[in-house]
Order: sequence, then structure tokens, then C-alpha cells
Amino acid sequence: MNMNEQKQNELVLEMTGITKEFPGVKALDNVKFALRQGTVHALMGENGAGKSTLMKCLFGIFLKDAGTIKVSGKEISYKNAKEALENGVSMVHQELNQVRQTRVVDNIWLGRFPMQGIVVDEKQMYDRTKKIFEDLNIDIDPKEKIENLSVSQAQMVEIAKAVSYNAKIVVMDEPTSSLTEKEVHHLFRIINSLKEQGVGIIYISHKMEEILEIADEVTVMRDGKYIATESADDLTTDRIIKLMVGRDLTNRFPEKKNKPSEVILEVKELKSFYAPKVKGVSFELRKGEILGVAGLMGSRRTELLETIFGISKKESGNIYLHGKEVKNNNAREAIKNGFALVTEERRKTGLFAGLSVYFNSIISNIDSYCSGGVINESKSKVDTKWVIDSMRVKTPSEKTKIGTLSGGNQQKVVIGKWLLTNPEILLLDEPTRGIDVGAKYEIYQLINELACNGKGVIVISSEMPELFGITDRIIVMSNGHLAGCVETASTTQEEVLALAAKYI
Amino acid sequence: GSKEKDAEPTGGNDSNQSSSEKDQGNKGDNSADKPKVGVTIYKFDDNFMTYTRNAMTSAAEGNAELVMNDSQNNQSVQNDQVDVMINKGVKALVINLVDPGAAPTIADKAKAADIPLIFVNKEYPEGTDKIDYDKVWYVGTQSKESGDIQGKLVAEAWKAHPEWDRNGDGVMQYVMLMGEPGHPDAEARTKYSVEYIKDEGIRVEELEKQTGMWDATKGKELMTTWLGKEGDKIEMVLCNNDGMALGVVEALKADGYFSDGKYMPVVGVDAIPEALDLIQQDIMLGTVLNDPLNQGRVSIEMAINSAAGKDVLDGLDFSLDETKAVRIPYQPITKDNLDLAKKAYGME
Amino acid sequence: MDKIIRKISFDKKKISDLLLKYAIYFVLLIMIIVIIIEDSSIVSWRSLATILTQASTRCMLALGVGGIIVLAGTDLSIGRMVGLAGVVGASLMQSPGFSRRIFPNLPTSGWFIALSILFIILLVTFASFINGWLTAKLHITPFIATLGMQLVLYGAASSYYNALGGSPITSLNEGFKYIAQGKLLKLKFGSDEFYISFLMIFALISILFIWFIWNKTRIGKNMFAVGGNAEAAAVSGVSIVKTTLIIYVIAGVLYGAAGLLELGRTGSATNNLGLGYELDAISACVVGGVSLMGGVGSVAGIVTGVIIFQVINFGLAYIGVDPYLQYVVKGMIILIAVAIDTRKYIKKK
Amino acid sequence: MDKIIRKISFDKKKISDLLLKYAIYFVLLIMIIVIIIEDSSIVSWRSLATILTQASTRCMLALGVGGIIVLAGTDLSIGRMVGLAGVVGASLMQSPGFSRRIFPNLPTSGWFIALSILFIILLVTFASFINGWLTAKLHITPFIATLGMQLVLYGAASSYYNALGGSPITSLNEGFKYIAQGKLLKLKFGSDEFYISFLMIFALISILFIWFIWNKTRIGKNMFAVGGNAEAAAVSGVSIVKTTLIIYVIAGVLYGAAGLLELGRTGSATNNLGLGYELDAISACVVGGVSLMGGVGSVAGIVTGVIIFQVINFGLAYIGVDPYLQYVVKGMIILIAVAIDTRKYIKKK
Ligand SMILES: Nc1ncnc2c1ncn2[C@@H]1O[C@H](COP(=O)(O)OP(=O)(O)OP(=O)(O)O)[C@@H](O)[C@H]1O
Ligand SMILES: Nc1ncnc2c1ncn2[C@@H]1O[C@H](COP(=O)(O)OP(=O)(O)OP(=O)(O)O)[C@@H](O)[C@H]1O
Ligand SMILES: OC[C@H]1O[C@@H](O)[C@H](O)[C@@H](O)[C@H]1O
Ligand SMILES: [Mg+2]
Ligand SMILES: [Mg+2]
Repeated sequence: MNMNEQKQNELVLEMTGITKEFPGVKALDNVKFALRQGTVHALMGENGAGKSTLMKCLFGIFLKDAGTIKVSGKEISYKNAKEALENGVSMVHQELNQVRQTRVVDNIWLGRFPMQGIVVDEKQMYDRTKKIFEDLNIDIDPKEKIENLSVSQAQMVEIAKAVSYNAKIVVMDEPTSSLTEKEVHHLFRIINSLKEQGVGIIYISHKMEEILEIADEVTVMRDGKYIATESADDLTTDRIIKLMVGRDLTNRFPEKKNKPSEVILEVKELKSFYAPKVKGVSFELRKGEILGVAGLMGSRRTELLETIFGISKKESGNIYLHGKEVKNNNAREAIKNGFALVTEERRKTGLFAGLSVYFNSIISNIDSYCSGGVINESKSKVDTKWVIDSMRVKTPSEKTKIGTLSGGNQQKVVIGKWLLTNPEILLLDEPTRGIDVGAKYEIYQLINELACNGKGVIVISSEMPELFGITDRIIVMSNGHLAGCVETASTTQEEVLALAAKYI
Repeated sequence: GSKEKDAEPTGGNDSNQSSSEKDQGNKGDNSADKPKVGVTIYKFDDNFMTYTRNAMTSAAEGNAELVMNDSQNNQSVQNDQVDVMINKGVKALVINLVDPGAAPTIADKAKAADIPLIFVNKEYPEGTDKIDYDKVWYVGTQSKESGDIQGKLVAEAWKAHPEWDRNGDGVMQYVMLMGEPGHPDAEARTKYSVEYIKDEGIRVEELEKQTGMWDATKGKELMTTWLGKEGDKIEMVLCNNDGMALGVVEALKADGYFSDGKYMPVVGVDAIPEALDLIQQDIMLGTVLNDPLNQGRVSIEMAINSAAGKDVLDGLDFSLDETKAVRIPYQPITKDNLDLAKKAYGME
Repeated sequence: MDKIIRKISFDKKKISDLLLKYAIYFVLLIMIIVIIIEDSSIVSWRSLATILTQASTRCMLALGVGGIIVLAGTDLSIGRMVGLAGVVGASLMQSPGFSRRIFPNLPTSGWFIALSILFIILLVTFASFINGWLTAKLHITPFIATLGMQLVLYGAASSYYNALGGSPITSLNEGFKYIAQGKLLKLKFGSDEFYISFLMIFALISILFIWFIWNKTRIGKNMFAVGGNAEAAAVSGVSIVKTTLIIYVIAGVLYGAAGLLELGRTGSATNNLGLGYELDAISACVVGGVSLMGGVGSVAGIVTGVIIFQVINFGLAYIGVDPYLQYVVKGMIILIAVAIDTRKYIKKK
Repeated sequence: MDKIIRKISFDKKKISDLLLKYAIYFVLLIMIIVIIIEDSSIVSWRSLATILTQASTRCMLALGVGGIIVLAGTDLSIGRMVGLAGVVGASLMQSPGFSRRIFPNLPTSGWFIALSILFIILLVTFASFINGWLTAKLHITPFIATLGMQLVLYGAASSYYNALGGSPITSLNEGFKYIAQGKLLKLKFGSDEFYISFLMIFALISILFIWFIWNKTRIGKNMFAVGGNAEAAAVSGVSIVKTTLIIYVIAGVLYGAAGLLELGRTGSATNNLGLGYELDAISACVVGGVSLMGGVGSVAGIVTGVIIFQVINFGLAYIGVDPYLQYVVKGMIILIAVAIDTRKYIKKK
């Protein structure tokens, strides 16, 4: 027994009887949770189960209604994040909480700037950031502004920040939602070294593979209630899913029944106008086909779909739908032409956080409820109900502000709203990010159904199993170029990864 | 000696023009002989001051080049404008102050540049003679006078019309609309009009008193509220100026006054043409002429005189009082002497 | 036993929730009660009619800028739009019998008046359209765009006014004045009287119209989308430019109409007409719960905001509070009202 | 060949990028050139000194509100803070020789003047602190909080002014006036003259002070964080309340000082002093690139904004444009300047 293992029995965190109610929802109902030193404790549950809320109660963002929280045996009740941070609790938040207008260094040291007298010690700030990045093997310029980073880079900065507090408890709420596989492994190395140092880690994720790989223990919640805590060694994916969903879910991916037929979409030599550029990409999409897009972070997958959809300016190249050229100069045109795009950054480009679920459901499809500019509400209400029901959105009502839903449920509404437009070509950019297994299955099923009904679907995903599980073909992007196109049935992960590195 | 030439600048334009043309010929510069005079108006869109500044413009025609400034009711802006004009090299300043108390500060600036300075319409409360500068004068009225005259007008009419005491209690129930607070004219009119009426032995009761900021819209709103509140109790409306009186009349009309024999006496000050129309139509009882033509003309004449190093009153029919001020008299205006006012406003 | 206690506390919570939700109305109520205690004679049908009539044009202006604020914009040029409508309107629509008409040869028929009204509404709408264009197309922040417009309009209207002689333009066409000052209906209650003024009707039409636009039409939804998250709106296929322009045009129509009604109400115009109206209109919106950050607001809220301000103004003038003290009291009331109302938005921790 | 072409177009791009980046300065330059063409006599050391002196107090006010805007707030009470400082300051610091002093028994020593200055700065700072408290603690939107404060301050200062007699408070202490009107240094160039006024020094100190706070201290960084993303700041352990309060306090100190200097410059006070200053100050910030949405702004930008406005005011008055036309021209210049400057922010999509 090494020292680390001895210590593992010590509880660094003990939460019991935690209850928290929001208007219309009991988010937490008598929940318990315990974290041992030097271990990774995964917290799992469907979207809206209350995982983030539980962590926010610990971190002082929410005040719990009832229950006790003990850190290292001492009862605490942090009133704000500052207290939590000062007492050795740090957190990677599910929604990127960064000041986008300022630099990486400013974000990392926010709330604890190193001082030299009354002056902020810029040099120390820079040097220490460099050091942290070096230790964690992160290649980002500390002086870059956050708004100029890609989502995954921003995510890595968040992780580095949480780690740099030298906390005894680190909460990671879906830290890998925007990371590529390579980065995920990178993160795991970081987590392992934290474990070595005796840090307790709470890890929230919907990705089963990750959980089984990194977690020591798993606690499952459902509908705001505690369900079970089990050792990860004894767990299987199916068992976790069963605990989460409350029933068996044998297959992760639905059976594929779609039959790709003739070509409906042709993209020829597409180049985007502004950097980061897509540099001349050509491919075809067939009717009833599900086409995957693979690539490393920054390989312009997003840029490719955004250019096709018209929200990113095109420099040259053509798009043909049913052999007829379409211009897609802006989203409106694209929608009219039968395109739909579920964007990558939900908060920034997908949601109207301050508005209702109803509003968010119908806005992209508004034309079809209007005659002479006036909305037919009976129709739009029916459709909203469809979104809530078919996507299984957990919401108190259709009038609820979407911003108060859990992250996964927000995403479901966003996908639902695009399905309402009944698109011919559905473009999906990381559509299952932050979505629980049950819901993922439902989304895959929807994608399948659409394909069966003769639509074309293009999916960007950084999760290889997902790409392999649902697509017919995969195109691989590498540094703005199309590196290749493979048949899903006959390719391997290795081949895809090799293609992804082709133009680097 | 040059009295003749400058005696009547408006009428004597011809001689002036020719003399300046001669000088132009000498110097070979177009505007060299016409002195630049810097003018600031406390607020360009003030009703009465618009007449005054128009009078200034016509008085300056051919004799001086005016540089007009709108001080936007902001003393600090006015200070800046004075600096600009001094930088620009004006030969005299005609200043309608925003804050009458700022006179010495402006005078300091003028003094440092050795430029003569004429204040107009708003008077330094301590008296212009108390300002430490020899080349500073004031053109305006004697504020108290307007109050007295308005009071007199009201008292006489009230005595002639016993039926105006609608409730027959022998007391005149009045409402008062004040001008801008702190303005010497506003303070004096509010105070002395009522005092005069009382001195005439009339018992009064003040039902309401608020400031309408010289402004018609505000006047109307206040009067509407008061009519709702006091109803028939109001027997007389005193306004510090005609602008507000116009608003009051609108409110009264909307309440059914001035038709079917329903009447309410309203008085103002200034005698602007719109008020004269109302007097003509037997709607307003009367007003007090606040002579813009002379205030504008005299201030410019004085500026030109002093810029030329002449006696400041050279060619003018006015004299300075002991505070270095030229007092343009107020005149009572009723239906009987409308022409007098019309002339002062250049309407004839 | 336990259950009963829980029940009671639940009800208590419900009541306090209710109190919070309608806080602004309770504040209004309390304000009215205090004013009545001070001077009970204010309670009359006539007061009510006066308040509603006086609130009418303000309500139209607030409804106009309300949409712009929902778009996360603002409008500093409102007052000057009113001023422009006033000055131009007055110069075109003087009474035929008036001897000193500015344009003595202008027709005075009903047709011409109608045409003038149309022309002025178009003029103001055009100015507001330009505001929208400056923001949506040239990407000038609304604050600066409308500040620039404020200056330009004031300068233009003033130059015009000055060219016409620079003195108040009075003696308006009686028919025109009647539109703004007339009453549709009078109801006598003894010595008291309630009336329905045309102004109230205009305000009511505007309220219904805007309510319909905001809640029942595509442009309304698009407005909330653009204000709530412009980027997401663009991705959802909403044209930001078109939406912005339409909302500014609607505002322009309301400004133009309100400006003309203000003119008719005042019965005369100077270039000063409308000064500071933007602050009143924006404040009413904000007190009524329209968020300056965009995306949030309701017609009912705006109307309440306008009425609150009008009750404060009328009430304080009525009970005869010293004018300067009125400012203090008014400021305090606004702060207290909004502080209480804000409770309901504060995130539960 | 291909490479060369790319090289050239790259350089071209660089130049146009540069032009874009410093657009606002080019606009300023062009403006100055046009003014000079109109009337070249404006080119003098004296003009420069006058412009800088006149810009001084405005610069201090803009720097004060600048921080508040970076916090995504606003301040409508600035003008009335200046007014408060003016009225109270004037009443306390009248010249000993003046016969009609309001408080004839008040001391007139240098110490008392110093004490009065301190007291007034504290008074104004307290008012600004309350603004901060209303926003940060009671969560009232800054627009309404400072609107309420505007009314309260105006009412209070006016009531005080009225109680003192309601007429301009004049004959200020000479020493005090000297602080605001004095010159440290005069440099003669023939008939021309440049001078360094005390006002310039005060402005310079304020600029350096605020630059230091914004760029070098913790509170400055926290300010940008709170303004940029309040939630992110909160979860990083930044106290929003504390940050907000400090920024409002700093603004208060600047307002108080600027108010006193305005008083000294005017040499007299009425309750009207300061009217509308908030619009000038906020506009200067916005033209200088401070975003009303918060999180973005620079001291250099604010100073440029202030100077642009001052050059416009000075230049237009100097070349003697008709006052009403001045509004039109000013409005146009602002629109054009900002339209050009905005090019650089337009997202490249
Ligand atoms: N601020 C809030 N106001 C109201 N309801 C809230 C708020 N925050 C969370 N909720 C509700 O609490 C419940 C739990 O949400 P939470 O974010 O904890 O879920 P989660 O388990 O983290 O889900 P996900 O996997 O989708 O992130 C949800 O029903 C959500 O709508
Ligand atoms: N330097 C930059 N400036 C502005 N926007 C950028 C920049 N870099 C990336 N982006 C934006 O970030 C998004 C993602 O970029 P990109 O298409 O290069 O990555 P990706 O391959 O889709 O990677 P991922 O799937 O991780 O997002 C796009 O919307 C792109 O326009
Ligand atoms: O200072 C401005 C004021 O001057 C007064 O003399 C005049 O009566 C008022 O109407 C107003 O113009
Ligand atoms: Mg969550
Ligand atoms: Mg009587």
C-alpha cells in the first residue's frame, strides 16, 4: 500500500440530504454524495438530473435549501465562489464562463491576480501561465484574447485554470464536451497526476468510455434524486445506463435502415472568404445518406458547414442541390433552400437564453406559421409540443425560459427547432455534445428516420464511436483541405486519424 | 461729433454703408472696417430672446459683423464661446448670460483681452457697476417694473369687472406661473405683481404657484392640472411671460373657456405677437411690453461705439443709471395700445 | 400536523410570489393611496380622464421606442422628431382666418390638412428609418446614431423655424386641433365628469396595434430574436437589417403621429417642442420592465410605466408639493418602485 | 510571380488595416484640416491651449463615467452631481470681502476652503457610491438608478439653492477661483501664446491616475471582467458588489473635483449648473470606443473622444457657422466619424 492508497479512504467531501428547489422544479431532492481523496468520482445522470445544480450548491453559486456539506470533515456553506476557491474547491463550469474580451492570462488569474505592491504583476502572471501551460502541455499564447480562441482551446484554458488553484477538490462539469480525442487523453494525463497529488476530482460527463477509463467511483442521479454509488471496476456501460435511465438500453446506436440513393447535394471546390479558410473542398451527399465529417480541432469542419449554410462568406466554389446551383448567401436563403444547421456553440449562436422554450422552438420555422405576417398559434403550439415530447425535453412548461434548462435539454430544443423546418439537408455540428445517452439514442434515431425519409444528413463529430456508429461515409478534413472520403463500413479509426493529419 | 451718423442706425443705414465702403477701399479688405462683435444668447430657442437677437442682427447690418452663439442654457458652454471669440479677435462682446452670477468671470476674460463688454437681458445681481472692469455695461429692463405694470393692469381690470369674483367672496383667487427659477425677471414679476395688487387694496388668495420655465407646453400642462383640481375657483391667471400664457390659454380653451361667455383673465409679459393676437381677440387681458427691438438695437450700438473707442452711448437716446445700466422701459399693453407693441416687434 | 404546516407555508410562499410578480402594480396602488390621503379631492372622474389624456401621447412615444429597446437599441432623437413634426406641421396647418399666416397661399381644405398629416408622418418615419439604417447597415451603435440624428433634426427644424421668423407658430387649423383636443364622449356624474378624448382613442389604437405586432406577428418574434441574441437570430434565418428597419419605421409612424398630436394639444409650436421627451419615453419603458440589454419587454409593462410616471407627475402637481421637492419625491418613488419590482428578477441562489 | 502579387496585396491590406485601426484619429485629422481651410487663423498656440483647457473638466467627467460604462452601466446623474458640487461649493466659499455673503459667519481661511473642497468631494462621492449601491446591491438597472439619483440630486440642490435665496451665488473666494482659472506657465510666441492651465494639470493627473487604475491594478482588471462577463467574474471569486462600488466611488471623486473646477471656472453657481453634462461625457466615451455593452474601453479612446467633441465645438464656433446649422454639422460629423471608426469592429463574416 502506498501513501496514496492509504489516503484514499479519507473523505474530502461529504454531501448529505441536499435539496434545492427552483420555481416549478425540484432540482435536487435529498441527494447525497461523497468524494475520497485522490480519486476520481464520476457524477452521472440524464440531462436535467441535477448534476450541475449539485455542484453549484457546493461551489456557492446556489444556496441549498436543505442538507449539509462537509469538506475535510468540517461543515461548510460557501456563500460565493470566492469562499469555495479560497477553501480549496475549484471548478470547470459546464458553460464556458470566461471574459471573452480579455486575454488568456487575465482569465486565468481573475480573482487572484499576483500583486507587486498595488500593481498587478504582469510578468509573474505571464511566466506562471507559461509554466502551467508547459506542465500541462498546452500550446496557447497566454496573451491571446479568449474571443480569438477556438472552443476547444478556450475549454483547455478553463481546465488549466481550475487545475492551477492547487485545490483539494476539483469539479469538472463536462470538461471534454468540446475537446477532441487527443485532448481528452491529454486531460486524462492531467487528471491522473492530480490524483497522484491526492486531489479529489468530481467528473461529470455523458461519455461512457471516458467514465470507465478515468473514474474510480460512479454516482448516478435521476430526476434530482440520488440513485446509487458504485465502484467503477464493477460497472459496465449497460449497468450505468440502466441506473441512469431506469430501464435497459441495450444498443448505443439504433439499427441503420437508411438506403442512400442518388446524389442530392454536390459541393464543388468550396473556398471560404475569411480565415480560417476552407481551401477548396468538393464532395457529394446522397439522398438518404448520413455523411460524417471527421478532423482535428481547427481543421475547418465548422467553417465548412457554416460556409455551406451561408453564415460564413464564400470566396468561390459551387453548391448544387438536385443538380441546380444554390447560392445560400445567408441563413435565410439556406433555410428556404431546405438546409438546416445545428451550430456548435449553443449559447452563442443557437439559443435565445432569455426567451421561452416555445419561442426557441418556433423561431427558425416561423414562416410556416405565418400567413400575411400573422402567426397561427394553434399550429406553432402543436409544433412546440412536438419538440418537447419527441425530444423528451425536461421543462416545467413551454413558457419556461430556455436559459434555465439544463445544458442537455437546451440542446434538445435547438435540434428540435431545426427538425421543425423539415429540412432536406440537415447539417449537424457536434449535435450530441452534452447530451445524455438516452437522448443521444433518440437523436440518432431521428437522424436515421430523416435519412430513411430521403433527407441528406451531414454530421460533424469528435467522437469516433459516434461517427462509426451512425454514418454511411466519412469525409476527413485536414487543415482546411479535404483529406479523403471513406466508407464507414470498411474503414478504421487509424485510417481516419492518418487522413486527419495529412495536410499538417 | 459723429453723433449724426450713428444717431439712427436703422434709419441711417445709407450713410453708414457708404462710410464703411470708403474705408474698405482704403484698406483693400472687405470686412476690415466692420468690427466683429461676438454675441452669445443664453438659449437660442427662447421665444423672447429670438426677437431680441433678430433685432441685433438687423441693427448690425452694414455696421458690424456679428458672431452669434447659442449657449444652450449652459454657462460653461458660454464661457468656452467667449474664449473662442476672444481668440478669434472680436472687437466687442454682447453677452446674454446663462447664469447672471457669472458676469464677473466673463468680465475678467474681456478685461484680459481689453475688449468692451455689453451684458443684455440678464443682469449681474450685484449691479454691473460692481464688476471690476471699466468697459462693461448692461442693457435691459428694470425687472421690478414689469411686476408693477402687470399688477397695475390686473388691479384696474379687476376693479372694473366685479363679476370676475365668481364666488363673490371679495377675494381674488389666482394662480401663478413662474419663469425660470433664479432669473431676476421671474423673481421680480412673481413678487411685485402681487404686491402691487395688494397695495391697491385688493384681497388675494394664491391657489397655485409653480414654474413653467418660460415654456408654453409646460404652461399648458400645469394649467390643465389646476383646472382639474381647482375648477371654477380660479379667477385670475398671472404668467411671468407670454410664452406660458399661450399654453394657459390653450388649456382654458380645451376646458370650454372663451366661448359661450365663459371667460378667464390671463396676463403675461413680453407682448410677443402671438399674445397680441390673443389680446386683439379679447382672450388675453393684457401683457407688458418687454421691448426687444430696443434691447437688441441698443446693445449692438453700444458694442459698436465702444469698439470704436467712442462714448458708449454715442448717438443713443438713452442714459446710463448709477449701475452702468441702460434701462429700456416696460409698457403696459392692452387692446387699446396694441400698435405700440407691434412696432417694438417690427410687425408694422 | 406536519402536513398542515407545510400547506400554510406553501400558501404564504404563493402570496409572496404573487406580490412579487405584480409588485409594480402594488407600488402604483400604494402611490395612489398616499396621494389620495394627502388630498382626497384628487379622486374624481375628471382626474382620471386628465391623467389618461395626458398619458396618451407619451404612451405612443414609449411604445415606439419600446420596440427599439427590445432590439437592444435606444433612441435619443424622439424629442426632436416630435419637434420636427410640430414645427413643420404648424407651418403647414395654420387657420385660414389667421391674418399672419406664414404661408398665406397654402390651401386650407380638409384634404390639404390630411395630406399635410400624411406628409409629416412620412417625414418623421423617414428620419426614424435613417436611424435604423445607421444602426443596422452602418453598424453605428444606436446611442450614437440617434444622438447624431437628434442634433441634425434639431438643427434642421430650428433652421426652418428661424427662417419662418423664429416666433411661435400659432393659430392652427381648428379642425386639426379638434383631432387632438376633442372629446368623443362626456359622462356627467353630478358636478364631476369623465370623458373619452380622441387622444385616448389614439393611444388605445396604438396599444392594440403594437400589442398585436409584438405578440401575433412574425416581425414581433423576429424583433425579440434579434434583441435577444442577434447572432443566433441570423443563424435562424432572421434578417437583422430588415427587422431593425421595420421596427424603426413603426416607431417613426408613432413618433410622427404623437408629434402631431402634441402639436394639436399645445396649439402652437416652437423648435423647442419635444425637448427631453426621449428620457420620459425610455424611462417609462425601463420602469415597465423593458430591458435595455434587449430581448425582454411587454406592451402591458410599457403602458404601466407610462401611467406610473403620469400619476406621479399629476399627483405631485395636484397635491401641490413644492416644485423642487417634487423632483426628490419623484426620484425616490422611481427608485423604490423599481427596487421592489426588481426583486422578482433576482436569481434565486 | 504569384508570390509577388500576394506580397503586394498583403501590403495593401496592411495599409488599409492601419487606416482602419486608427480611423478615428484620421477623422480627427481631416476635421481639423477642413476647419483650418475654412479659417486658417485658428492655427495658433492660443487655440490649442484654449481647446485643451476647455476639454479638461469634460475629460475628467468622461473618465469617471468611462469606468461605469465598462461595467456595462451608465450614469445619468453626472450633470446634477456637478450642480450639487457647484451650489454647495459656492455657498461655502464666497469671498470674504463680499458684503452679501450667504453665510457671513463662515470662516474664509485657506484651511476652511481646503476643508470645504474635501467635504464637497466626499459629498459627491457619497452620492455616486449610492448609485453603485443601488445597482450592485439592489440590482436596479443603472439607467433607472442614476435617473432616480439625477432627480433627487437636482431636487435637493435646487431646494438648498432656493432656501439660500434662489439667486445666483457669486463672488467666490479668489484663491479658489485661481485654482480653476489660473495658469502655471505661459509661453510667448510673438503675439501668440501657449499656456499650461491648472485645469490641464488636473486633467492630466486624472488621465494618468485612471490609466494606472485600469491597466495596472487589480480593481481595473476586475472592472473589465465584471463588465465583460459578470457571471464569469463571480465564479472566479471576484466580488461584483465591491468592484462596482469602487468604480462608482472613483467616478464620484472625479465628478466632485470636476464639479468644483466647473464652479471655479464659471465663478458663480445656479442650480442649473451641469445640466446635460452626462450626455457629453457618455458620448465622448462611446465615440472613443467604450462599448455600452460593457467590458471594452481604453483611456486613450476616451481622451480622443473628448478632444474630438471639443475640436468640433471650438472649430464650428470659431469659423462662425450659424448656431442652428452647427447642430446639423455636429450631428453629421459624429455620424461620419463613428461610421468610419466602426468599420474596424465589423465581424469578418
Ligand atoms: N437557475 C435555474 N433556475 C431554474 N431552474 C433551474 C436553474 N438551474 C437549473 N434548473 C433546473 O434544475 C434542473 C437540474 O438542472 P442541472 O443543470 O443541474 O442538470 P444537469 O444534470 O447538469 O443536466 P445536463 O447534463 O443537461 O447538464 C433542471 O430541470 C433545470 O431546468
Ligand atoms: N482566428 C479566428 N478568428 C475568428 N474565428 C475563428 C478563428 N478561429 C476559429 N474561428 C471560428 O471558430 C469556429 C471553429 O473553427 P474551425 O472550423 O477552424 O474548427 P473545427 O475544425 O470546426 O473544430 P471544432 O470542431 O473543434 O470546432 C468557426 O466558427 C470559426 O469561424
Ligand atoms: O432670459 C429669458 C427671459 O427673459 C425675459 O425677459 C423674458 O420675459 C422671458 O420671456 C425670457 O425670454
Ligand atoms: Mg449540467
Ligand atoms: Mg373670489
